[in-house]
Amino acid sequence: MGELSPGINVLPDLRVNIGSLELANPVMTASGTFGYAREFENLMNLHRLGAVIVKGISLHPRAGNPPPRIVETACGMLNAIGLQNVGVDRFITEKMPYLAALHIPVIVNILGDSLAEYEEITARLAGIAGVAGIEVNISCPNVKKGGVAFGTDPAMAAAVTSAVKKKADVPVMVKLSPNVSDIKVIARAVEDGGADSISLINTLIGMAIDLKTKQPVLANVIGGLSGPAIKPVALRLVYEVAKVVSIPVIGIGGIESAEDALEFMLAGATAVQIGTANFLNPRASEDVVDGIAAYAVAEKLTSIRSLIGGLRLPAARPQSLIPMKNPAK
Amino acid sequence: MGELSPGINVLPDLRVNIGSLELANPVMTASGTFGYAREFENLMNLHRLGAVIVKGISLHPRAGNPPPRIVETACGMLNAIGLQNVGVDRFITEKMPYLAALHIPVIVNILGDSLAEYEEITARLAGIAGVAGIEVNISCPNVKKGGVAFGTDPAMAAAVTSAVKKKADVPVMVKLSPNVSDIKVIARAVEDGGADSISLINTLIGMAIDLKTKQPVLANVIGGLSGPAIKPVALRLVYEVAKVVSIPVIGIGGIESAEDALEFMLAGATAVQIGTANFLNPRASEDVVDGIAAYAVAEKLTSIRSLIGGLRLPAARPQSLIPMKNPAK
Amino acid sequence: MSQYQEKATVTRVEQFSEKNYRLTLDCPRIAGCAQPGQFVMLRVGPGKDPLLRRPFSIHQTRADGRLQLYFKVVGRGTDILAQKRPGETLSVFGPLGRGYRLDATSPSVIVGGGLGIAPLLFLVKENCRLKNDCSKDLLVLGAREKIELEPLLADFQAFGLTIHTATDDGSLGHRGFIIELMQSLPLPAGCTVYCCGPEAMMAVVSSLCRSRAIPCQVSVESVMACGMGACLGCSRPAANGGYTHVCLNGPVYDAEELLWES
Amino acid sequence: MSQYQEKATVTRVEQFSEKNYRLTLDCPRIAGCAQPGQFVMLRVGPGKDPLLRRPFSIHQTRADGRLQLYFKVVGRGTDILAQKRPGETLSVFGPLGRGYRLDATSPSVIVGGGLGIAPLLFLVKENCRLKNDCSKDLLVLGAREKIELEPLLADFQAFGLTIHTATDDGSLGHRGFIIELMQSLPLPAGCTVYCCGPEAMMAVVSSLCRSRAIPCQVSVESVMACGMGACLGCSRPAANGGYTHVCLNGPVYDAEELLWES
Ligand SMILES: Cc1cc2nc3c(=O)[nH]c(=O)nc-3n(C[C@H](O)[C@H](O)[C@H](O)COP(=O)(O)OP(=O)(O)OC[C@H]3O[C@@H](n4cnc5c(N)ncnc54)[C@H](O)[C@@H]3O)c2cc1C
Ligand SMILES: Cc1cc2nc3c(=O)[nH]c(=O)nc-3n(C[C@H](O)[C@H](O)[C@H](O)COP(=O)(O)OP(=O)(O)OC[C@H]3O[C@@H](n4cnc5c(N)ncnc54)[C@H](O)[C@@H]3O)c2cc1C
Ligand SMILES: Cc1cc2nc3c(=O)[nH]c(=O)nc-3n(C[C@H](O)[C@H](O)[C@H](O)COP(=O)(O)O)c2cc1C
Ligand SMILES: Cc1cc2nc3c(=O)[nH]c(=O)nc-3n(C[C@H](O)[C@H](O)[C@H](O)COP(=O)(O)O)c2cc1C
Ligand code: FES
Ligand code: FES
Repeated sequence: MGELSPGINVLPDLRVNIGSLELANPVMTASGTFGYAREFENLMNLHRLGAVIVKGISLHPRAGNPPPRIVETACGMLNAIGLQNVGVDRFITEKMPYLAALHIPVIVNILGDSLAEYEEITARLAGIAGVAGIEVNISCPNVKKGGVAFGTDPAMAAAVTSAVKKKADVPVMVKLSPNVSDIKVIARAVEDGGADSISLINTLIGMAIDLKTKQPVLANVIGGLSGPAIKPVALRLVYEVAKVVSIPVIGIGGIESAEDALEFMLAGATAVQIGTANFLNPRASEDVVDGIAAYAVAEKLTSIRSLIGGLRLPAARPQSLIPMKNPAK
Repeated sequence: MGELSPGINVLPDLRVNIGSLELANPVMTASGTFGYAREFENLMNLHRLGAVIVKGISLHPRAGNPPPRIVETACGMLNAIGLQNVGVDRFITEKMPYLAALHIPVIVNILGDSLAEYEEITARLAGIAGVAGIEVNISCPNVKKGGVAFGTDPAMAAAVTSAVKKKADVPVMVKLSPNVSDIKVIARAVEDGGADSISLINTLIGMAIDLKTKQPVLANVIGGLSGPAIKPVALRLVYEVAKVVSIPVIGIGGIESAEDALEFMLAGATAVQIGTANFLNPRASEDVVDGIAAYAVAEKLTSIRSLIGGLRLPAARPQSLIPMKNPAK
Repeated sequence: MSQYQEKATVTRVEQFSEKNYRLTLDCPRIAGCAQPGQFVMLRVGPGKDPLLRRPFSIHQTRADGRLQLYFKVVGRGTDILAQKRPGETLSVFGPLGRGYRLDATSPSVIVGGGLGIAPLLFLVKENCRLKNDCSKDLLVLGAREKIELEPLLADFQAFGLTIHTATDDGSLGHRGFIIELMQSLPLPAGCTVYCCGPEAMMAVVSSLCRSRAIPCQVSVESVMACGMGACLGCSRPAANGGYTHVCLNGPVYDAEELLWES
Repeated sequence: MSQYQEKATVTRVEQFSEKNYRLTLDCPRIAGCAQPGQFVMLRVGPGKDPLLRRPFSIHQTRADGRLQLYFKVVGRGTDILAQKRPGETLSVFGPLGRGYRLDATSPSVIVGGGLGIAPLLFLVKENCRLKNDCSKDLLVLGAREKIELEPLLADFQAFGLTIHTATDDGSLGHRGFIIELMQSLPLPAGCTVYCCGPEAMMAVVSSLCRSRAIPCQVSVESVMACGMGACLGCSRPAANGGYTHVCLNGPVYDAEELLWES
């Protein structure tokens, strides 16, 4: 706040661009972990966020799964919320007015059981004031295709992307599932399908069992694993995807601190999303913004953009250079 | 030790069968986490183990990766040992005599860069005293097929399995990678390929970055994630695989305690392997055996086998039964 | 509705029985605005394991900014909590949820079983503050054995309401279940029941109240990740369909709002 | 070769400077068979985070079963360790690795920099026990500032060898690097150098020794998961090719066994 000398502003430039969308800083809140933002209004300054991504919205309201829906695991948690949400129409009338008045970019996470549903939700969101982007959750099962998730088949992933893209009047971010053999193939498919950016990762599929009852802990049997436990997997997938696509990549998975966020940026992420950490510290996303700003100041970065993809690989030292005359074991 | 009444032995029956191989109890040590067993001889009673699985053996000795090879993550660790090993010939001459003298089943974990290598290693192990089984690590890249891991392609996974099976004179266990879209397809392929049992999971692929140096922490850039962090994923995959194959399934991933092991058995595992936990507590595998025995006594199980696949699913309560007159949000 | 994340200092740890503890925290901002029946979410340690905050009812607050919890060691989180020493700090988040709605014009029957006693001290205090005279109000407390009730009795006795106790083993008061005791007591006409205890107990208490047309408020539990409406994890089937979220719409409900296993 | 997993009780925690601590443990089985230069692996807490044990050199052992560690707070594990209080317990695994090979017939030059001082107290003690007279032996200690050396000096002085010190800021002894001090000293003829300190320091010390044909043993570090040869994680390039494993073949090596960055 103020100037060191004419033209040198000490406020670090934290802006990043997700396609045509400029964010004040690279920190967003991950879908399903930040409600519809209002829940956090007394706990942090919502205006500090790069963007808010709201709970996944479907065409019709969904009641969600019976309890228990969550269970803690080692450095993580499983959830099977069952995509409980108010449906796109009530979202628009009940939730969007508050969100629009925040004057920060609001990205609407959407999900469907068929291409037609994805299209229809997008169409209804078109023209709604305050909607700055759409994030497409493609981890949902395609009911028409025997329940295979849209996100595990490249052709289906591309098809959802272009279906949404056709109806959308805002940038489209496609959110990838980590539960695939080769995420690069899916990433390229959604890029070809017209995605403006890619976010990853959604949760890993996991399970917990209660030995006492001999039952799965979750009523839904399986659930999505999130939190610090999955960060190494997320970092690797972001790194892989950022190398093969030319659209911006948004990193998600176990981010709790500015250090975590900056590691994702080094791996190639243009921005990040904070998920489970919001539950542990409702101020987590604002704390990450503060931490990134402090880092930028300390490192005298003219723009935080200079960090994106800045990972330095170790000098190649092929195994063959280390002759194995006397292996230690 | 002793009898309650004639014919009722109070020592619980912990025996399980992996195909034709009978184990005294369901606890094995996971490859790469227990050296060649001798390292543990002063720290625990090796004779208590159901089986020992040794560090992965290749046709030729491998020096492994440059350091750093390991890094701690949240409730887990990444390793990129680089499959350092003495090679099959030195394994047979230097390591097997000690292992054979233990008189517990020794399962040799093998790996190769081509079908021919897998075949050749198996052929060299045939007839070697003390080798009770072969575990095939199919997470390795197939150099002939552009480096795609054998374990991610069903046809390749089946081909490795039958190649090994053709040369093996002991039961063959195939170890699956979790880094796939649909593990059931791979599991069925290796079953069709003739596998006598399936073990899973190998490590999840992950990465760690050092913000200070802006470099990957591991010299190899990526590594395998193991430990408690991955247990929910492992449990889910074991559950999925056990439902679709009829050969025994061996559970691996984040097992630290008897409770963990028993959960895997409920999910469908006939036996388990202890990996990273050996590093935290060199007696971990014996402690798990003790804990399972104590559980069997407390629960008055006539045989631990009665637990396998004993997971009870919650009574189906379809979402539609909960009408959504007044959704909470 | 104010909520705070406060770095609270442990000022006292009392062990009442093998597993039951009372923790006193210096936590002025949360203590200053809490209502009976509300809860806090505690981060038991600095690490990532255990990861999630743990929910605890507010046992008592004091004007000097002290906040008390009464808890039982059931797992890793509560085990760590029991080992805290004065001077250590904890992150406390609250006050959370909807507490008891006290009706100052109706005699109160306050019923607690086991750890369900936790929020009732705060409730009794507020109840007696609201009314000129709480001598018609009843407090019915149950537990497995004497040791679980006795250490707290003096605190409750200070307020002058009539106290009845039941223990499973008869070591204190009525021998048997709290519901039997309730059935045997003449409940004051026009009373309201405020209840907290094990699920099964609350089910029978609410059924008793329904049959006698007595308004009944219960405080229920659920697994929770966030405690403030963000995760939708704490769902519980609602009487009129769909789910209600315990952290926002509860933990205190009119018994009629909930579905009870019959 | 005996190794134990011992539940050790903390008996004393000494803070020497902002980040440097000495921890005394009651750990009789490990203390009873440890050699200078060996290390232990500590589990700093009961949870799964931090997951891995942390390696620490054995600073000193006593006949009464006490074992001391001298450590610096650099991260989460050491931070937790610094907060231990007498009476708390820790799982200790050891003794591990190959320690110093003391040559009783050759004058010793014992060189420690920074935290590298940790194993040297034990080494000095054993050195003086083996020899009738250690007055010809030298101890050369370096650190950034006085505060890092001074608290330990008295312990070292008890053994009667000649002590030289260097600090980066000149607040104690020679101002500058330890290697300058070593170069300026007349090293006793036929001596053996025993060294522990930062990697860069050990590289120059071993290069000095090589140039003067002095046998030199160094204690090196590596990340470790198991500490006992099971994970192959602690690899370090060996002079004659391939890798050596610090937990088994080290942490003390003849400097010539290792590859040094030139
Ligand atoms: C709104 C609310 C208010 C609460 N108030 C109190 C209170 O005032 N005092 C108090 O002692 N507890 C209270 N609880 C329960 C308390 O939150 C749990 O006991 C605690 O989270 C357990 O943490 P843990 O890490 O020790 O157990 P975990 O390690 O998480 O679980 C260990 C074992 O305990 C079981 N368990 C988990 N929760 C409970 C539970 N509630 N009761 C019994 N077993 C459980 C688990 O299924 C598991 O088997 C409250 C819960 C809620 C939702
Ligand atoms: C054989 C051996 C003996 C050792 N003896 C001692 C000893 O006597 N006293 C002592 O204080 N330390 C000693 N160390 C180092 C000690 O093990 C580490 O400092 C400790 O494991 C760090 O744990 P942490 O959880 O605090 O740090 P972490 O949270 O694991 O790491 C925090 C930060 O510190 C860095 N770091 C990790 N290890 C070191 C290190 N060795 N030095 C500097 N920075 C590091 C990490 O890269 C990271 O940036 C020894 C190491 C080995 C291998
Ligand atoms: C309780 C919960 C609910 C979630 N709901 C959604 C959702 O509706 N749509 C979606 O795309 N992702 C959802 N996610 C996934 C998160 O947005 C995020 O991708 C994931 O949790 C990994 O990030 P984290 O480790 O930071 O939590 C949910 C996650 C949690 C924990
Ligand atoms: C240091 C290390 C080395 C390993 N080496 C091998 C190996 O050589 N072959 C193999 O099939 N699996 C190897 N694994 C994988 C383990 O056998 C096991 O599948 C994995 O660690 C998951 O189990 P855990 O969570 O119990 O460790 C290795 C794991 C670790 C941690
Ligand atoms: S605990 Fe998260 S919504 Fe209730
Ligand atoms: S630390 Fe595991 S082999 Fe050395």
